[in-house]
Amino acid sequence: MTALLKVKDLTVGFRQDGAISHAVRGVSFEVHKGETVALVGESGSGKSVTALSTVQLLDDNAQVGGSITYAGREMVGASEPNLRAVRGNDISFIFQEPMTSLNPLHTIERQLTESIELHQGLRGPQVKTKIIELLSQVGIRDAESRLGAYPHQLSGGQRQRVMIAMALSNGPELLIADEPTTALDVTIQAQILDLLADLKRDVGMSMLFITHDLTIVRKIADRVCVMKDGEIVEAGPTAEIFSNPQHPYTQMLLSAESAGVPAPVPDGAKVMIETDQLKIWFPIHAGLLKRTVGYVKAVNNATLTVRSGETLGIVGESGSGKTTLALAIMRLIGSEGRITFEGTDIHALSPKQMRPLRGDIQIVFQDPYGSLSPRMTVAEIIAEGLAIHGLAPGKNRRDMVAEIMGEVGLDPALMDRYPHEFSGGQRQRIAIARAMILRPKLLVLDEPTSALDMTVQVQIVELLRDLQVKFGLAYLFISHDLKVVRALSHKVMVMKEGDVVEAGDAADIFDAPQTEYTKALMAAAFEGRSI
Amino acid sequence: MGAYILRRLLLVIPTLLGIMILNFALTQFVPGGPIEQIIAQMEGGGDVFEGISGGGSEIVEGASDDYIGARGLPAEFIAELEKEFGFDKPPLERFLTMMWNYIRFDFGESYFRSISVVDLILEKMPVSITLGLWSTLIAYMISIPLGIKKALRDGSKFDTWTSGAIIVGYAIPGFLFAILLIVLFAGGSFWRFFPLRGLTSDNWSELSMIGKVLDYFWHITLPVLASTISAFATLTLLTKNSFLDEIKKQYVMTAKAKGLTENRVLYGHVFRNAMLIVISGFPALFIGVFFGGSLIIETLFSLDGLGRLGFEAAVARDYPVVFGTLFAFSLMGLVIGIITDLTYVFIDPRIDFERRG
Amino acid sequence: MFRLSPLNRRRMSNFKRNRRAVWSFWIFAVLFGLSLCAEFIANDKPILVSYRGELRMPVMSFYSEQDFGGDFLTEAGYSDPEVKCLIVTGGLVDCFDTPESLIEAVANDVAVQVDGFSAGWMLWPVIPYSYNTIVDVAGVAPAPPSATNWLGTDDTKRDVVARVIYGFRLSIVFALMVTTGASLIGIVAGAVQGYFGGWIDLVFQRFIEIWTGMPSLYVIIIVFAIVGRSFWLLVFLTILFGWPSLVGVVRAEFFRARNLEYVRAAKALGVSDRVIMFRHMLPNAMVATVTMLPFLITGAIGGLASLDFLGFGLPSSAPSLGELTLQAKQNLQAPWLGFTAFFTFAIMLSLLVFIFEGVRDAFDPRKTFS
Amino acid sequence: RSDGHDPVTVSHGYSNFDELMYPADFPHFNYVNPDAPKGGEISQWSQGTFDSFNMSTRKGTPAALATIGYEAILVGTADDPYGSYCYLCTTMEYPESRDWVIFNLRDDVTFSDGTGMTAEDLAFSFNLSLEQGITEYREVYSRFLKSVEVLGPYKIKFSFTEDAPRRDVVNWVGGTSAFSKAWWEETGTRLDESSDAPFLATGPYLLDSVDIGRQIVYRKDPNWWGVDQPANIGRNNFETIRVEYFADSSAAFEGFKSGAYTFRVENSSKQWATGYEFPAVEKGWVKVTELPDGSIGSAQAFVYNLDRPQWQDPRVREAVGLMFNFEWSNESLFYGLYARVNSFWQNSDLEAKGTPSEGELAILQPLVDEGLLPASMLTSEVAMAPPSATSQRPLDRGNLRRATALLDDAGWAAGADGIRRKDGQTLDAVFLQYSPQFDRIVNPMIENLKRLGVNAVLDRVDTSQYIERRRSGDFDVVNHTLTQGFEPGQQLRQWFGSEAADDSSRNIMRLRSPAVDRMIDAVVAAEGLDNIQTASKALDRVLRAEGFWIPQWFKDVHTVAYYDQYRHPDALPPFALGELDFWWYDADAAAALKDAGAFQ
Ligand SMILES: Nc1ncnc2c1ncn2[C@@H]1O[C@H](COP(=O)(O)OP(=O)(O)OP(=O)(O)O)[C@@H](O)[C@H]1O
Ligand SMILES: Nc1ncnc2c1ncn2[C@@H]1O[C@H](COP(=O)(O)OP(=O)(O)OP(=O)(O)O)[C@@H](O)[C@H]1O
Ligand SMILES: [Mg+2]
Ligand SMILES: [Mg+2]
Repeated sequence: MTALLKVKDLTVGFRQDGAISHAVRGVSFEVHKGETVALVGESGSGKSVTALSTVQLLDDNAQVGGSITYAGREMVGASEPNLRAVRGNDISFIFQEPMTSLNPLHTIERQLTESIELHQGLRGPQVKTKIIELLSQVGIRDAESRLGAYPHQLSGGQRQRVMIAMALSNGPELLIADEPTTALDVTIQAQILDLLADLKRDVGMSMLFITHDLTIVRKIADRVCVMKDGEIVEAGPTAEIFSNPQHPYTQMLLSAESAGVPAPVPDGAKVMIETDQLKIWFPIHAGLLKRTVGYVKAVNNATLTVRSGETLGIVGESGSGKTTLALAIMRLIGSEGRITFEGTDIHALSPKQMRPLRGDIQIVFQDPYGSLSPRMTVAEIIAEGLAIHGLAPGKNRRDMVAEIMGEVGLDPALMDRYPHEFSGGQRQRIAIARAMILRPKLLVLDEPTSALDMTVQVQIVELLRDLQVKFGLAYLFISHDLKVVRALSHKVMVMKEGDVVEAGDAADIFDAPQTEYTKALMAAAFEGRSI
Repeated sequence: MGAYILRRLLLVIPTLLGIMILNFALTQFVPGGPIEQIIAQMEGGGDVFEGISGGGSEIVEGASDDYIGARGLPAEFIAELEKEFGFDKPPLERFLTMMWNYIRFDFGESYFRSISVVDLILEKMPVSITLGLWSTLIAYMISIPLGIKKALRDGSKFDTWTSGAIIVGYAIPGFLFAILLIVLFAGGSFWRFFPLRGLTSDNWSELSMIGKVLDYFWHITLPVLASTISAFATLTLLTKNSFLDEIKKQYVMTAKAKGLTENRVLYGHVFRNAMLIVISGFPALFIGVFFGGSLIIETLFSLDGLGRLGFEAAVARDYPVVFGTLFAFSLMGLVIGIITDLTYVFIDPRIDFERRG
Repeated sequence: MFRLSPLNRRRMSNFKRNRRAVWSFWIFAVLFGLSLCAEFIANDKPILVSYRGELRMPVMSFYSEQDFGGDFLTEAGYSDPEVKCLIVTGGLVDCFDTPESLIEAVANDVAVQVDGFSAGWMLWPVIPYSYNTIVDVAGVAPAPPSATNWLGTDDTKRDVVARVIYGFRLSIVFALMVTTGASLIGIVAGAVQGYFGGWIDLVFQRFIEIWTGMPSLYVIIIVFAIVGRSFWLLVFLTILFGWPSLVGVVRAEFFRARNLEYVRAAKALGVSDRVIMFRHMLPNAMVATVTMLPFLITGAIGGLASLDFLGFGLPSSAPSLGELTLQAKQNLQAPWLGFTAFFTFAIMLSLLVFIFEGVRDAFDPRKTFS
Repeated sequence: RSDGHDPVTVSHGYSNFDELMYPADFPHFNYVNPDAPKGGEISQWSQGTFDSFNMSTRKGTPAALATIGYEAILVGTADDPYGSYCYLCTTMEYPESRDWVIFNLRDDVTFSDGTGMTAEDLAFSFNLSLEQGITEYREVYSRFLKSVEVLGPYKIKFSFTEDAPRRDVVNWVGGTSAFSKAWWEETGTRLDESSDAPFLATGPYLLDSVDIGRQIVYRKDPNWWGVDQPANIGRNNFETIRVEYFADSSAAFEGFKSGAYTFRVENSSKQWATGYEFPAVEKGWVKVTELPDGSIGSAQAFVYNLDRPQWQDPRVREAVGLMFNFEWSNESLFYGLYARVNSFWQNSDLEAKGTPSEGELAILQPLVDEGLLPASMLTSEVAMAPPSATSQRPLDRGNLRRATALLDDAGWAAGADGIRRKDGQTLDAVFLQYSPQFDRIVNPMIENLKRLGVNAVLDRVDTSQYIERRRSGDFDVVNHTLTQGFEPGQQLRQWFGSEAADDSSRNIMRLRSPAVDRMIDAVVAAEGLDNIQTASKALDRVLRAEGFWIPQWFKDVHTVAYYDQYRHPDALPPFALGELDFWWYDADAAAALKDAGAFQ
């Protein structure tokens, strides 16, 4: 076996205010043909940076040292045309943040067509057939009708799948997948992993797979490299690492797991939020005049109640309307139906009347990157809410920011950086910090842990539980990670294609699912675990 | 969206009416009118281009003294003129008549020439189209790629010296540059490579097809050059800065990761994202091509275009021309405004015009 | 002391790292600062005069010729040899006959043995002409550069350097005010329209359409005819007609940006509309504005120039750069006029473009310097 | 008067005074070269554009030389301002009262389409301009004309009303262009609409080609009826006359440099002094020369608005006038090309000089006796524009001192800020202008005025506004050209008469002087050239003493430049440059120039 990708003594530093901060220090590993190497490790440890440097896609302010060879060709310092020849065709990429990685102004058909035409020379109807096939493979239902959709009209998981389809469209030799399944529900995740396994088997595709989900690692990786603080602390065959971890960090990582159940809801807790027959339909426009020709029925008749100190977990298929529901409850998109917060009907409130309530209702967006103003520093972003809601007048805001950053596991020294200077997981924690610093009464969390490694995830879950007990917070917790849902939720709601298919106490749903869909979901989640 | 377009189209009417009312009302207060202009002309003055065309004498020819019974301006004469121009009627009536005529697309006749306003505009169009078309074309053809290149090489030597060049181009007052061109390349002191005036040669009608084309380009080289020179700066820098903001975004990385060529990435992906403003300016630009005018360049190269017409009409108080052109151009402008807004949506499908906030 | 937030410190240091921008800024500041005290640099009145041992500042206050022992109750013409002589001799009557020789005598320390003699002196600005001083040197106007007139004289025989200094001040003050005024209004209007959309946009856009349909030339003529010509009026009118130019682009940018996720996030945070517009969106929608600003500034100067050109601007005695350009065109035989105008414009514009490039970079979160 | 006992004169020409200069059988005009060769082309430039060939309507911009093909019954000469001669006629008859005039027309005059011209055509032409001519003229003329009668195919009679000024009537009807009745009726052309070609006429040149807005070429009519007429000998020598249009004067000058046109009358002093050093001049291809001009110098001046209180005191006017330093302006701004204007008849026999002559005294005396004029008028020298002692400095201290004395005298005292005031009112002088040309002239004067303590400003506005303000009297000082003609008469009332002061485009200064009115009566009443000249001189003297103007400058030469292929008679007549008329083409010189590559 020859090494397809060979990384040797890779160092990456970012120039910042004259100084250089090192993100990757002396990383070496190899990916052989037909092999899957998993890169796991702490959030912010340099996984994404390592991956991006293989085909030189880092910002201009990055300084790359060491050597990266692909099929014998040196990549560090290679010319654009040479890199171009490799990119897309030989090496395909799935970026960590699918939300921002798609061109917002091109339809998904166009984005997919482009790759296919570029590398396969197919034209016209052939391409379309191929695209539809690809999209179905990654589990997008009714693919043909979604071709004309723009990225912003897709759910997070759908966008991620488009990214995957795009990466796979040309049958790459090496697939670099940076957390490709974070936004996918377990069934689709399984489908994707099967697809990848097929490709590996049939065409001998190699993979560099970055993930936090150790279940997946165990399932598909041949070898594992564990990263921490920009270095590989341990590497070896998957089975070996899992059975006999050497490095303390690896040991910690493997043992970390969100477990347990939330503290019970105190008796007589107030109802924080209540919805009644909430309905959100997105009109579909067509033609030059953009006439409405139909609706995407994102949420149908969702009725829910959350009391203070209680967590409602929302799970369900990707694209089933979870995010949409959350946004509607936040009154950020239009909806039909009733929403009451602490007894007041907020559905009828004007945006201005809503504003004072916002301090009490907070949200962590599914796409943390997009939700951070690009030209504000993290400190400003986190502290902004304090000023608006007149909170903590006496205290020094920067201290408060530092404190909350510490709580979510971020280095407070980084608070004057811009959002793009962080890793995916770090950004997610910034978003959490922004919401938590206000100590809201109701917190909507849309996939808040998808980009976090196990250790951090555990830390965050602990934090959420603590705060809930301390301040009686109500959570609306959306996630595909059923383990986390279980660890946090009192009640669970299962959604599918906009409908609430099942709702009830967490224990009931997890242990005795009623509907077919829920059963399948549980099966996929917990079977996968038992692999 | 359909409802929005309809609403916009319907709003064109009150807007246009508003523009006309405002203008009409204002002209009631302008000191001096067409009659004064006629008097000035009779006294041998009244050349509205005097300040621009230059070269005048310090000797002013007075009105001739020797026509018999020189009566100055009899009141009857002025009364007759007032009647001819309709100034004997109350303003409201005049306005209503005018609007009624406009609705039927009757824009009236110039006070100072026996030619309808429409014909007058048509007469000036070739010059305006020539200057507008070629200079915008050249400006866009050069500025956009240049701006993109500068964005890619931000801070490099290339960036610096091209900035210098376009700034110098912008800083040269257009008419000084035009004169320089005339003196150097069309005058009698240095070279005589190019003609001094006009769009075509005297013998144009006798030329072959190719000859005609060549002759045309030969004539327009200098004026187009002079009117383009300052146009690069804003557009180039706008392109550069817009691209700088965009090329580091994540989706650009995706595009690159696909293995697209640099140009495909830049023009296929970044362009549309970065250049909302520039692209949505295209419809207006397209019309601007037909109705652009540059008073001074036209004057220098003895071209008779809309720039001169507009200025002359305003200064000479040729109100039919003033209002006629205003009406036509406003109408066009309003329609273009709608089209521009629609292109926003076309470029960025996320955009809508609903109430938010 | 004035404390910058860390973000602004970062922006500041980013700006400082663009050495060209910093240099440009300082050069511009110095030039502008100097031009603000133009009266002390170029003036036909001395800065300080010692007359019979008494110190006087003609730059600041009015003195008649009689105050120096001369004939007239009207303002002393300090560059007249007679007046010069009166000052250096302490008001000798002989000055009306042989001023030059007396001045020379005093200059050479030849004691003048006449009653009432009292030596005096004058401290002149570097350039002993104001913008409207008719130069007292024989020859035809426009006169070429010389030792007395470094850039020659214009066609009215006024010193070009003096006019450029005053003209620079006038133009820059005009342009800065107009640009600040117009772009503030324009940006706010565009932002409000683009952010809120709906009927606010619909109505306001119609208003702008009607507004821009207004014949500015006529309005200027009318207003000038009623209240008379003045600089401030022109500033006011130019702002009045200038602000819509930025509205379109800002509006478009806001229409786009209001759909972005971070705006939604800010709303979820309860940020007020005003703060969302100006703290979150504007920095991201500022490309066009920042790019256009140097050109808006020079454009304002150019606008002033063309009004002067057409005779609807400032009075022709006012030192405007536009008037200089016009003269350059009218006097092709005097190339120094054209060169001066061109270099003034080019330098000014380059400085502004470079400064604003620095500003842009300072606001660019991804801009890094090696 | 017209009681039939009037002696009727039959003559070959007409003059209000004395003998005609040329006898009936003159061979040719004295100033022409009878042997001038024919042929060749002369070309000139014109500014702006044109879109019409009809001069008689305010619609459209008429083309240059649009009337070059028109002829009238009488023809004037360039060496005699008074006489005009039968041209389309053989003789003319008129009574001493000038109540009517009969022209006996030639029978060999043809229009350029070959048809003959008759009295009917002339009557038609005349009525045409009465019906459709410019309003301003029509109004007046219709009051003067009693009838036009066609007495025979070649005999026409014009009769005049009582009102008609006798001195003017003959030249007026004799000057009407001859048009073809048949042609007008056939084509339905109108005189008050613009026209895209000249009207059918009898003259030497026809429109050859036209490129609207750019170029016009006139070509000699090969069948012109008048080639051999004595009045035409040595004239109309060019085969073609071309006019090139340029919108911009700099471009036009470049055009001349490169030979796009060949004859240029320069009217800018600056261009004249600095522009003519280009290659074609250096190579000797272009001849640059000043030729004498004997016309009456243009009496250009700043005039005061006498209705304004501050100008009612002549001392104030004089003081302000002293602040215009002509010598400096001429030297520094005009390259010394101009001379100072002093008289309304500058440079002519009608200009007053020195102390009054006997004749003038006779006219002035009664007015002095009546107290309308000061007695000093009879003895003092005629008022001259005050000179400045220095052309080096813009301000003459001597004049400043005089002006200061005058203003102090008049009660305008300088305040603590150096500005002069009277009754709390500052001494204002608003110079109203529309031409940017004058900025450089007025601004130095304003600086001088400020030294005098006058609150002077230059207010330049656009033309319409200028006229409006001038008509409504909203100004202090404006520019005005008051040049008078060789035959002063009725029109003086428009220029200087009190009755015209309220609304006239001539009496802009709003002069209301009984003395002047009386003097005008004297000029109008004067008979015979000598008397008229004497009366005019006396009037000139009185007008200049009124001091309502600050005289400016005039030019007493023609400044011309031309490609060295044109020749002119050695002695030019005083009243015309005549480049299109009696200059001619030197074919050999032209060929040499062409060979040398002078034209493109
Ligand atoms: N443009 C940048 N400028 C400065 N620092 C950066 C930049 N991009 C990344 N970093 C830093 O480099 C480190 C590594 O980031 P990287 O994105 O590789 O982390 P990661 O291992 O992918 O983490 P995650 O699992 O959270 O995605 C982080 O500490 C991050 O803050
Ligand atoms: N603006 C929009 N216009 C049209 N359709 C939309 C829009 N936003 C979302 N949708 C559609 O609504 C459905 C629900 O989307 P939503 O984002 O709520 O899914 P989700 O449950 O959050 O999925 P995921 O787990 O993948 O994030 C999807 O089919 C999506 O394509
Ligand atoms: Mg990462
Ligand atoms: Mg979602």
